[in-house]
Amino acid sequence: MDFTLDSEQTALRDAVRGLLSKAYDSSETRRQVTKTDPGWDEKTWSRLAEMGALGLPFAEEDGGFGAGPVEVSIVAEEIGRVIAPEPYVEAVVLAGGLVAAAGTPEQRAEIIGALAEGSLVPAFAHTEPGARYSEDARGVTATASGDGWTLTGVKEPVLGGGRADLLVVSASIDGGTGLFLVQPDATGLTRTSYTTFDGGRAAHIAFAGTPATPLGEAGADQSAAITASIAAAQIAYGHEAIGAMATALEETTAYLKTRKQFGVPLMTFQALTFRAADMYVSLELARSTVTWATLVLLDGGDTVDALEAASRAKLQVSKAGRHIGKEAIQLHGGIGMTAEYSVGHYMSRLTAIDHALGDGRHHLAALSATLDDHGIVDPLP
Amino acid sequence: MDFTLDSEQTALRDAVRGLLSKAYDSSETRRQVTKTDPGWDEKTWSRLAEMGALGLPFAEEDGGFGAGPVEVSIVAEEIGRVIAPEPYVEAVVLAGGLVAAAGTPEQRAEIIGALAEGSLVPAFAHTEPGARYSEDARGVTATASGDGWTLTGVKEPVLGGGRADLLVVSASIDGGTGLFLVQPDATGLTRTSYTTFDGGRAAHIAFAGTPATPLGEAGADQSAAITASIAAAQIAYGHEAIGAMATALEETTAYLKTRKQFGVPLMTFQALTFRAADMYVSLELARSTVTWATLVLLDGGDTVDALEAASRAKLQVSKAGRHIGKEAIQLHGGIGMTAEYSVGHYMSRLTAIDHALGDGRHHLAALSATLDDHGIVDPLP
Amino acid sequence: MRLQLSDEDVAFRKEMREFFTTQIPQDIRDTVAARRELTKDQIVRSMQAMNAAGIAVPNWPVEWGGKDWTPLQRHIWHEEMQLAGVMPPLAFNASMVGPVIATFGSQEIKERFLPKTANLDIWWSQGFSEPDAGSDLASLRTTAVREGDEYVVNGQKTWTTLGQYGDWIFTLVRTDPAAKKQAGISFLLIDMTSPGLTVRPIELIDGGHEVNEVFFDNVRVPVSNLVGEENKGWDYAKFLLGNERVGVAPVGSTKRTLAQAKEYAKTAGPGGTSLLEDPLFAAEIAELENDLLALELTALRVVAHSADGKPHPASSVLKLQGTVLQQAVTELWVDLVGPDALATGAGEGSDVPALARTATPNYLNYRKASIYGGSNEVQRQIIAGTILGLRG
Amino acid sequence: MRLQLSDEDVAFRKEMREFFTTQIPQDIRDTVAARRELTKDQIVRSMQAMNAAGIAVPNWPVEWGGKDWTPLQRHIWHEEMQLAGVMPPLAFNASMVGPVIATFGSQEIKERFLPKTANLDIWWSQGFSEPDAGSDLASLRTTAVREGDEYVVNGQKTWTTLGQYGDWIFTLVRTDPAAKKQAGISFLLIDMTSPGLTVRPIELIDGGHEVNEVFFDNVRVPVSNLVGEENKGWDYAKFLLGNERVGVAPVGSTKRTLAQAKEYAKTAGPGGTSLLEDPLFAAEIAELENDLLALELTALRVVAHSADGKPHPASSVLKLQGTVLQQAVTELWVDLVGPDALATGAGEGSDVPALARTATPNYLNYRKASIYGGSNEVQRQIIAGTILGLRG
Repeated sequence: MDFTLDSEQTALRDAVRGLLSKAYDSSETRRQVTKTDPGWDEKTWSRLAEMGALGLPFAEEDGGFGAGPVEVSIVAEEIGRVIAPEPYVEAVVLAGGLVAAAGTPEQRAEIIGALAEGSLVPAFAHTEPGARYSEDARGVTATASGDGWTLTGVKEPVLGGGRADLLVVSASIDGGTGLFLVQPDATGLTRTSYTTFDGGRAAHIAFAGTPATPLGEAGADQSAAITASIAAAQIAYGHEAIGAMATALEETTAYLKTRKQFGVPLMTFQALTFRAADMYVSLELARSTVTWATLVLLDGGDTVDALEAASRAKLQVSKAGRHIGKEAIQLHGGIGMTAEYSVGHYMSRLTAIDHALGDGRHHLAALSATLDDHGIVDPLP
Repeated sequence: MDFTLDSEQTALRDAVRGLLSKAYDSSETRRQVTKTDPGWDEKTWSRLAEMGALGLPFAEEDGGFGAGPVEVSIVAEEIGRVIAPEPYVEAVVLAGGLVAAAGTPEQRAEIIGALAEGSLVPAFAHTEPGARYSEDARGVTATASGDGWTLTGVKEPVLGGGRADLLVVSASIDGGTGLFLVQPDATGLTRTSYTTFDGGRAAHIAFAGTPATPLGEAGADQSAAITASIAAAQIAYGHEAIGAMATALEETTAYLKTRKQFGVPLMTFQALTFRAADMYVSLELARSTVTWATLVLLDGGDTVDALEAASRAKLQVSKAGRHIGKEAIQLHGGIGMTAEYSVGHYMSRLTAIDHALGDGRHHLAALSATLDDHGIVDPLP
Repeated sequence: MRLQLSDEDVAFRKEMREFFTTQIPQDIRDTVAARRELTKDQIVRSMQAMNAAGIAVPNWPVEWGGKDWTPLQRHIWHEEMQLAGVMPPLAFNASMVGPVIATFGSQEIKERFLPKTANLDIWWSQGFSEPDAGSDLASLRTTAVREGDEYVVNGQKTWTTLGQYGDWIFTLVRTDPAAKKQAGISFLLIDMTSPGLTVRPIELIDGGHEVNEVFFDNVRVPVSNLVGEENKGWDYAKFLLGNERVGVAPVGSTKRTLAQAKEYAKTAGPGGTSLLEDPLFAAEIAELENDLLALELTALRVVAHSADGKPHPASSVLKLQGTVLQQAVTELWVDLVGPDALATGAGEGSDVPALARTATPNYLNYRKASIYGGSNEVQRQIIAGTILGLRG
Repeated sequence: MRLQLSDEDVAFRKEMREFFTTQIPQDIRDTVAARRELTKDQIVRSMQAMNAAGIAVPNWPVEWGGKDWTPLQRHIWHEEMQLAGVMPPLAFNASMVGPVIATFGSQEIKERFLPKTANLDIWWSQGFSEPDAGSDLASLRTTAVREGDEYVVNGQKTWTTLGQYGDWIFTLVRTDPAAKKQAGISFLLIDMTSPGLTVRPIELIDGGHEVNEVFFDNVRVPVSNLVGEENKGWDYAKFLLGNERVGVAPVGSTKRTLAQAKEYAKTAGPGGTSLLEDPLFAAEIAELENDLLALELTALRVVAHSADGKPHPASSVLKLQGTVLQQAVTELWVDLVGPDALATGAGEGSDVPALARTATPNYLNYRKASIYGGSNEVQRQIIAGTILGLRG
């Protein structure tokens, strides 16, 4: 039972923090980056690649760096601290994680090496209109045709789908859900990218008999890989949110200390400082759960444990993110509403994370359904 | 649309307030009364009868005073203001209301006259062990035997059941739920009275072939009368709770004004005064809903409206009562925990009201089930 | 005590409902129903339709276009408007500067401004808030120095809502720098085309342009544009802010938005199933409906008691709880649309419903509701201090 | 970073679990499981069983019976005890006066008191709080005036928990009336059988007798009962209160109570159906479980970081959130038992389950949790001031 970073991990954190705090030194810098497509900075992405951050979770034989969920969590949290718009969780943890979990050795070598180098940015096309947070794929159908496969249907919103160099697509196959690799310029594929409220990008992607390559064994049900990768991404999102919440709280306390009203600093008003204290409580409780969930991943227990841990983390993050995001704006007053100031963007990003891969309510329902499986919740294996 | 009392109603309120504030001039007086059986003061009950308060909701031809739900609400609210332990809602609104709704003219004349005079205190024996808030009766069975009826089964907890001069008992009959009048000294009836946490009394009442007289037509299903009387009692309880919450808030604000800590009055601490403000918000919102529910009763619309209004009132009162009760104690600090001081008793009484005839969660579930029956909620007929 | 409306009020309600659901151009009500921003033109056409019917400024003196309505009728007018998806008459004109001019202005200034104000021929902006002032309005620093028949105005206002459309701006300016805080402030009307006046947009977190900064650099304003007496502006502002709080709970629009959410929920589950079958959603909606009912009834109680013109002490409850519920319903919308909430920028060809795309911008935008127009902290202060007598 | 306990800690946990589930008399654990108050005798037997095993006062110096455990082991000891339904060693002895005597007392006073304190041969009461002081502990007014070899003590203490069982009471008394607030206070041990000392029960709102007032009327106390130096008592009190906050989150007992509630729920629906099938109950329980997990993990983080003896700044989170959840679970119990909650006084022959009868008294009683031992307002003050640096 140990929640502390070792010296290598601390060095990683410091390096990533150094890089990102330079890249996003102000709210204005981030706004400039998010205003133009693809909504993030290719140079920053390259620097993250140079630092090794993009290959962390992958095996060395696949072209990764053989680190694990803790190292991923460190990067994600630093991404969150400056709400860097680079698609770390989406491209590395989720799309990359699927390739690592389901791909053939050749696919892994080809894709993960390029991803780790920063030269290939994949996206996972999974969410379907009207499907909410379903983990299967019903809106896109895969058909074997000759010695290949084709896809037909629609995915939307696909985070980062407009810029992606390669799409990992879930599709319904006989006996379950398959995964496919699709080139963005493939026949019969149309994609339309648009902005999301947090400064990101998402796309509507339509497949009409679009040629696709099975990821891993052709015709195999990849539901388990999808579920596991989504769980890892949910937990990584949790760390991104922790970083964002920590900054939102720091900015709020700094504001309460410096901003004067009625001739005195705002921190003179106890009703405000007590609310900042409650924000701290929410943050620390969420931090504990999310860190624990990462340790469950690290521990490599069975998938059931990881899924439950991911749901627990996401639920706690949803509650804390809403609480802290709203209060950060309210305690700032009007200035918190403006796009020039930062806290509003933190709330936006927290809201986006909340609704990606299942919000708090969704995960609470999942936990409610398994209530009877245990007497007490014991965090230790 | 008018929420104000007319002059007669104001006079009634002042008279009841005068009587009750004299009878319960301190927390200690109330404690003395609740310590000895039956847990309330027979003299105060007689005075309420003399004032006409016990006969208010009943028709003049039955021996009542022909007033209505508004007058009942006025008395209930004054009861709540001093948390008088007299069983006004239980004996008058609930048990008396059932007799008025279901009784034959002879039964009405006999019972209601005596109730209004204060010489007969009835109780409604309805709640059954393990049945939660069910409105039917499965734990007590009525059997026709010869020209009479007998009851067998158990009712518990029966509020005021130990002191009652007459029991109105719900029992399962062919085709529904019947109502019966039972003498407390009837053959085969055992009753054991005990204290409730709010200073009241409840009883375990067992029937073993106990002779009983049908209330109203023999063998008739009285479910509608039961439901309607319970709704009226739920609303009256709402008013009792409003009175209790108003006093709890008054005591809390008075305490914040006078009590000094760290050399200054507690009201210097904004975090505390803002919480008192939130208590006021809860109180006024609940007051609006409960008053409206009484007007729905007064308006005499169909039963569906009255039941829904009662659920709406009870839900709002449940939320407000928990909020105000807890905060009243917390803002008092340690002294709020003591039986010598009053706010704790207010919280106890609010908790008892919450869990009598359905708590907030129960009524929220009822309202959730009918969500699709309307587009918007319109308070006006 | 009585539940029903009087026959007269029932008839009045019917009349209002008919007017708002038939006489306001459909495109305007459609835009509101789509939870999108109205254009300037739509806002103007909407208010002018009301003014043509004589019901744009019922709270003004009858001689200037007002109506001798009871407070309950004003409430019904306001509710029916919101239920029909009609934007209330521009508050800066109808509730703010209009009543101030009508109450404190000279006959000349009334004639110059009131008819055009009622008809939205002049679009008024509000110039009260300043940077670094926040809820402490009286600490304002914009100055107006008298030179002959003119004031020379210098300083900056902020949070000027829809100031980009403004023709004129009513301002609080400091005319006596020696006087203490609340004294020495005047209420001055300024033509926004005056040289030296510039408007700079402030982008909000939902990406919208709704508020502005207004800069005054030696702006020359005729003394005849002063409302009432010099250095009495704080009194007029207090009068105005008092008006602002009456009927401030947005009950009708929140009810409409909640009903719309419920309708949306019926097919928003996976595969078009109903989310009303999801017990947590159902309970949340049922609780919101109940809370809204409580708020509406409280508003009716306040209305009934404000016949003498003084605001009911509980009116702070309306603003506070009104924004709490308004915000809760915008949050419900985001939860209902789920992952579609991300698709805010989607356009033609998107499979995400239009109402899903506006959910999050509305949610983010409405965080303002508990800040502007007297923050919820100010409302709590008022309740604690004025109603409960708790004075720190 | 690592999830698992070390092999050593796993073994330690097993040992503790076995001890608490087999070596503490069953009647004691049954009483806790029934959510009823323990008798004095049960509390004494429980602590003596622990002391016999050498684990009653692990936080003391080893020479006085302490254990050289890691903070994590102390945490495991505490958790396993609570999970097993065992009351922790009497806090007044084990966590309060014991450590103060061991740290600041003379050798003579240590020998006189520590062994009997560890074995609960002396039952200590706490004499800190006074009427009119509340959270402002330093404003105390009980005086101790030196006369030769004795102090003469006059004044009143209150909120003395279980003072009715007390043999001795440790007090803060004012020995220098001229010194300002925190100075001039001494830490004095007083035999509760001394003439002039009286204990008066305070009834609480759940009807229980748990706290007391203690009056001192010219009580003569030997100077040898002074701990440490005269007028340094405030330092010792701060030390004591610091100890009190460590490991203060009642996680284990709340987890046990919640698990018990879940079990109860399985047959608590109408006709013996399961209330876990009620989606609102299920969601509430699932959320409480998740919140408790977050709290437990936070406690583990704090434990891991307090190896140097200084409390982790987040320890205030534990007290604050710990009581929030403790109270939430007592409220859940009342909701689960429904109308049976009224039957608090039911005895033999009642058809209401025993656990239903104790639900509301526990709910009411635990309102104290957010008040005593540093109210939640004090905890927020500490978080805002000490952790966030927000100083009014």
